[in-house]
Amino acid sequence: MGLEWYLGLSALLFTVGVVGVLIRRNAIIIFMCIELMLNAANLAFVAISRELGDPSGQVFVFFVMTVAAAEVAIGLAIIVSVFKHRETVNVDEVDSLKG
Amino acid sequence: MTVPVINWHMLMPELVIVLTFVIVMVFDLFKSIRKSVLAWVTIVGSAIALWASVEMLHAGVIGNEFNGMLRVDRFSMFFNIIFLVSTILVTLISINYLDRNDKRQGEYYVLILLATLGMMLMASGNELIVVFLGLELMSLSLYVLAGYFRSIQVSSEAGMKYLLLGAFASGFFLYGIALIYGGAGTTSIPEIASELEAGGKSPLMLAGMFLLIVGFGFKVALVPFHQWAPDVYEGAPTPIAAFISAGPKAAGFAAFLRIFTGALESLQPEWIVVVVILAALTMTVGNVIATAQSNIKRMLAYSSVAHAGYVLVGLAAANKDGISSAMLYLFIYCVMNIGAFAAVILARTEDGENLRIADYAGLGFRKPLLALFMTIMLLSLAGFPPTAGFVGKFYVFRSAVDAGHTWLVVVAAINTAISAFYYLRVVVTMYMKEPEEELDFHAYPSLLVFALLLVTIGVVLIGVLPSYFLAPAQISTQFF
Amino acid sequence: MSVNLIILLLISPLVGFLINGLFGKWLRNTEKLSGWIACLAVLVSLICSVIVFTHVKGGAELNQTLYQWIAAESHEYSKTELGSGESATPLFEWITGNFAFNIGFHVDSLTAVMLLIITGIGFLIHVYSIGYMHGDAGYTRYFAYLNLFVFAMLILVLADNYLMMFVGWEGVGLCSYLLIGFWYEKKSATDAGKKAFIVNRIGDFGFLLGMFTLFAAFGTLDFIPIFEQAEFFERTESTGSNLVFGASTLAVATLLLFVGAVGKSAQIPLYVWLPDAMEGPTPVSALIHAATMVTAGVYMVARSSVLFDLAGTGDVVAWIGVLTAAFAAIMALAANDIKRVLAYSTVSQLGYMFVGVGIGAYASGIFHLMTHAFFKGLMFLTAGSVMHAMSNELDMRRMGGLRSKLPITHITFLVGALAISGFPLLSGFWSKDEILHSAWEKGHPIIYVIGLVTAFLTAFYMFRLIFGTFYGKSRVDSQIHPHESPPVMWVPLAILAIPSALIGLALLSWKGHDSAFHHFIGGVFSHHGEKTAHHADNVLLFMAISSIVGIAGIALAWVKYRDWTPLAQPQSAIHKLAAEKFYVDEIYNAVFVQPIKKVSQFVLWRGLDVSIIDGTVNGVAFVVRTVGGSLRRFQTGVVQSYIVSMVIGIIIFLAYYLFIR
Amino acid sequence: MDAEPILFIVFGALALIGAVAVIGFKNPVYSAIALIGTFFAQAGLFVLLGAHFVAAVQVIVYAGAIMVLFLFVIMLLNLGSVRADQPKAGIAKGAAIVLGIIFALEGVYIAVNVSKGTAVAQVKQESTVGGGAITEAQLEEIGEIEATYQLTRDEINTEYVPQVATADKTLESLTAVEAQTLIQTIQQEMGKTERIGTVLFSKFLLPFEVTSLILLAALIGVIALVKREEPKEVS
Repeated sequence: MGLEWYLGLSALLFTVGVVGVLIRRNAIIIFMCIELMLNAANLAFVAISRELGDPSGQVFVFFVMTVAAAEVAIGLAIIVSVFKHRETVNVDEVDSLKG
Repeated sequence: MTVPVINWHMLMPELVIVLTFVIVMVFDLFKSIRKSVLAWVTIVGSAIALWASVEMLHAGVIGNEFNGMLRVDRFSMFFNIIFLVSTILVTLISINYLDRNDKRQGEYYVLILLATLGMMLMASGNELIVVFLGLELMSLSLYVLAGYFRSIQVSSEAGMKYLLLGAFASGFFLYGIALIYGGAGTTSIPEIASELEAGGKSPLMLAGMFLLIVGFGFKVALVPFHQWAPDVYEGAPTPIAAFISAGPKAAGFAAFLRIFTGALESLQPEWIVVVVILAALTMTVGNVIATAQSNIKRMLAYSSVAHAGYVLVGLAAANKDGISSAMLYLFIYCVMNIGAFAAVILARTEDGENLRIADYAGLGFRKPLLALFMTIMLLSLAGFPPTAGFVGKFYVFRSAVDAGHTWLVVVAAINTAISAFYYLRVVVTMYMKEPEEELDFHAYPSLLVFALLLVTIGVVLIGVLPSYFLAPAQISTQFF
Repeated sequence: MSVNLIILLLISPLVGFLINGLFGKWLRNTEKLSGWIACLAVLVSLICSVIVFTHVKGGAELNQTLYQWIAAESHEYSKTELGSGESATPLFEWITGNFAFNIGFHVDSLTAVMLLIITGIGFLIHVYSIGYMHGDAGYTRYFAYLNLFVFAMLILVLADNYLMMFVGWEGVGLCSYLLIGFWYEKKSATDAGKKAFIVNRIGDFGFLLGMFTLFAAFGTLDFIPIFEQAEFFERTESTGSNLVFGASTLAVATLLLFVGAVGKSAQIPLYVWLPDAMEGPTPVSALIHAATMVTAGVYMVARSSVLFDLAGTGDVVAWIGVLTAAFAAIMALAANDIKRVLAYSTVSQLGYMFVGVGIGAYASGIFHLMTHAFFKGLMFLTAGSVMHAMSNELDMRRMGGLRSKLPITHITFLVGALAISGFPLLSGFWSKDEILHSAWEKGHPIIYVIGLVTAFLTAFYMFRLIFGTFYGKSRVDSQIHPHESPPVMWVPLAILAIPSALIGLALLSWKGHDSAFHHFIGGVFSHHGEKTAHHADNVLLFMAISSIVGIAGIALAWVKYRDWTPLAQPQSAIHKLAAEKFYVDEIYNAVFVQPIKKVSQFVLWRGLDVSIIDGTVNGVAFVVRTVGGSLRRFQTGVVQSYIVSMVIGIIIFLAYYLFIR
Repeated sequence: MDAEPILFIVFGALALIGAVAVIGFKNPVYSAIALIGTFFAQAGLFVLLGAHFVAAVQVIVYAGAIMVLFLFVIMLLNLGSVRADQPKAGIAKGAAIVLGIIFALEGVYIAVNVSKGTAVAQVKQESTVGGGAITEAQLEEIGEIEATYQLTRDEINTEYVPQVATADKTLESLTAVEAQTLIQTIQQEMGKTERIGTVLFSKFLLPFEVTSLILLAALIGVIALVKREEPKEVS
């Protein structure tokens, strides 16, 4: 299987993530979709890493996962604090800052 | 390859910051220690790191630490100075702000220090993944800081918006790194450069390069990736809005410069096109929307969007002159923008923050010192001589003209005129309008006045002695 | 004369300003202290000025560049590390080739005289203010502004180039504006501040354009190179290769600069702000709006004497001056508010000064500037003393007979009034007579006549003021108990009275205009040969005419106002005449003052500034704001709409890179 | 070896279906579970790519930790119900999908053109070598591998050379083809935990330390955001 296939799959997964961010209103699901995007990038890293015979790509994935974990922790904490104010996690309703 | 030998002295600024936040965390555990001590520890630590950076800039230290992951040179030291000056000023203006709002403080300062560390890593990262991690370290700390006042509804909202949009942009940035990794076979900046010299441009590289622009463009708020900025600045605690407008913007440009003039130099004709378009868009959209704002924080947010556009004008020149003038501009911008936000904090009434521009009516006579500070900052932002803002714009525009981007400078000049309109509107409001109602302005907290005084002196000093500040920027571009 | 002396002279008020401005919070409880700090700061400057004066008298001049804004050579880094062939480029190279803005001092006898006036009178007024402002809530703020003003004024006169002069020019304007609106609780005060600000902006705009013109013609803004080049081109009748230079260029430049002077020195048609400026504290009126700042325009014209001479625009200056002098004197006849009378009188006397510098008698103009600074400063301070005694009453119709209650104030005021009226041997007599005499000699008989009439009017309205205030029956409200001011106020009055009376005598020799003062200052203007000896034979005749006119004015005032009862209906013939005279004044007021006020307010300010300039600016601004307002709608506050625009941007640029490249 | 295309299609399809399901399900709990499915499928792809360690971490960190956090928060906020969680309707949704399709086309275009003048293509070119003895370039590459994985020449000779050559050959006496196979073999091994660990703690020591700071920042950030208010603030 050539790199093209893996990269193509990665691009598709990334796109699904982007579309998800665009069409879902639930902040938590938007967040999941962002995780999907990061994962698509991970897939690209690992595929390229194998193609190049270079281990750094796999190490990057490790770092990205750490970052993702940290991001999720903070993101969910912020979403919880928004929920405390508004009883909703619907991003359409969180729009008092605008203009 | 063995475990790298670490030259500790090359990492002085970073290590001092690490030590400082450890001390802050430990001090925070003791209830008996007054909370303002934490701020002072932060300031002293940052000041020591600043001193170390200045010394290293002066000495011209050069090193590739951690197997070439970290590049220590004058360039990174110059940006370290910008970050640390911003950190010190922001901490100074935070002390009273936090006391008034009665918030937990230990975490606040630790997060500011961590964000600073992230910025420093972005400026010295010699490997895309280090830049990415630095960016994430900075961003994560800032997401929390933006939403720090969780009891205030807009603060949480600002945190959430910043986080969702920031994480989204990070996804693109990461994908860009992956593509470059595939295109060049490495993520080390010098190695990418040599790979690119050998190989041609590929769709992979071009796309990867653009996605990096997206990542940085988000952090520095370029149009069309800027829309988070006004909302976040308005909702975030004011000192944090100042911080977000200063340090991260400089850090984004630092990494952008290192990567695009280091690794992607041979693609210069390709990226300059986009830089020029983004510069024109960013300046115009930022300034035009700023004219329609009635909230001063939002106005400053749009103005800071526009200022990123001016920096891009310098980058578009993409030579030594252009880059050094853009670096000087960033320094100037950080100082004066923090000053402007500090003046906003100072203009508070007993009821709370005073963010409507209309509320500034009559300040010129009622609060002459505050009005004077605000006026100087706004004039500097608008680029009037003899302030720093003028000098910065002048160098940037000149280098762009020299590099042949005449029409871009024409756009920039028109934008400067537009910006003068909305900055001066505030000045006119302060000095020429009668207040609609009597507002009970808060007494001046001396620390805030002190910070503003520092900034004012700095703004005037740079305006009067620009070459002393340009020279370090010029020698810091030597690695290109 | 070392530069350090000048720097000390300049910095001292700035330090005073910083101390009072920054630590005012802590000084507030010990208000005396902040006042004395301010006085001390100016005293240091005064001492330095005296030293400078003695040096200059000994023949020293100084023209030293302290610092180039962007020097052609950069600093330590560039020398040591940029290597050969690379250096930091000067800031303005881009514009013209090699321009560097200098911060430098130019000290000659003209500067020395101005320094003495500013710091000497400034110091006395600072001391006076300690008493006058006692107990005011904004005490430290007041002294901070006052010191800042002195600093800015010193920059203005020490500058060796137009740009630095402009910085001082704007600085004094700012302080004036802040001090006029000092009591910001009073709406009239803030209104007056705004009026001063706006009217001055028109003038400053002219100054700025004048500077640009000079820069375009000469490629520099430094005095000496400009003057030398201008003379050189005049002499050789050549035009520089790349210079936009010709007689008309200089005319345009000088007239534009003069517009600036018209604004700052309150000449027709931009004088309207000065009478209103009396809303500020009285010592401010004395210092800024009589003795120093308003004379900046005269100083500027004198400083640029080379240019005005070469361009031949002096006549315009002289005519504006004499018209203003006459016009303001007529208005002073009708005013009843002491400070307003003095304000119109200031405008009128500034007109004399412009006559002097306009006809080319620069030394005489500056001489009058100096004598006027003393006696007008004195009179404002005495007016302040009267106000102090009368619980801020200013209307002379409600005064009268104060002579016995305020003896010192009365005597000092009388000295000032006699001086300004041209009473023989007092200072005003000499300086005014010199100007008039020169006007006649240089071939401006009409100006001479108008000037003479104005001198008569001056003596008349001044003694109307004296008689109305200090003589006759007391018309004072029974609630008010006038009392003499404390020593901290009357001592400066007494000190000021001495030079007001005698300075002319001290500086003049009996051989006509070739006086000590002219010797001292003449060198600055020697380029056009003012040194040519005056004909001494007519001097006594002219002096006699001036004396007669002045004394006649006083006499007429004595006849009409010696026993003034303005509140009663006029009964006798003389009273009727007085009333009729009043009536004429009212007509004059209606025919000239109001229309000119209207001209300045509606045509110049509303018409030109508001409708044309503002109209254009507002039109553009309106479009920009509308566009901005509609772009704001894209900022919906919903995260996803932001993401949509990001994604669209990404898609477009990616497509550009992938498919178009 | 030939199982790879089939497995790729299976795992790839699973991952895609899972991803689409994440944005398709109205109930966030279902979405979360679909996301776990995607992560598992991706772990399978990682195994297929020889990245065993990464695959394991993917399952443990993502599917195990991160998703549990998601589910926990969904339950905590009681968002399990369908309320207000419908995707956007109508134009917004259509526009988003159009944008998505264009973006996907661009992504696929990049993927298809992956071999145009890139480093990846260069690696492929280098790997097609003819007969003859081991080349200088290959020796250099093996030198790099030694440095990266901290292997000694002896280890290579005893552990890996027998896998690619029949006789008692040493590295220097390999043919070019054998050397190429040797390089590939060693690189196949690199996905193993030991190898990753070596690289992580030597070359990537700094990023590793930085990740610890990132986790610290997250820790402190979360504490700052959710710590109980000080008593005086409650009033």
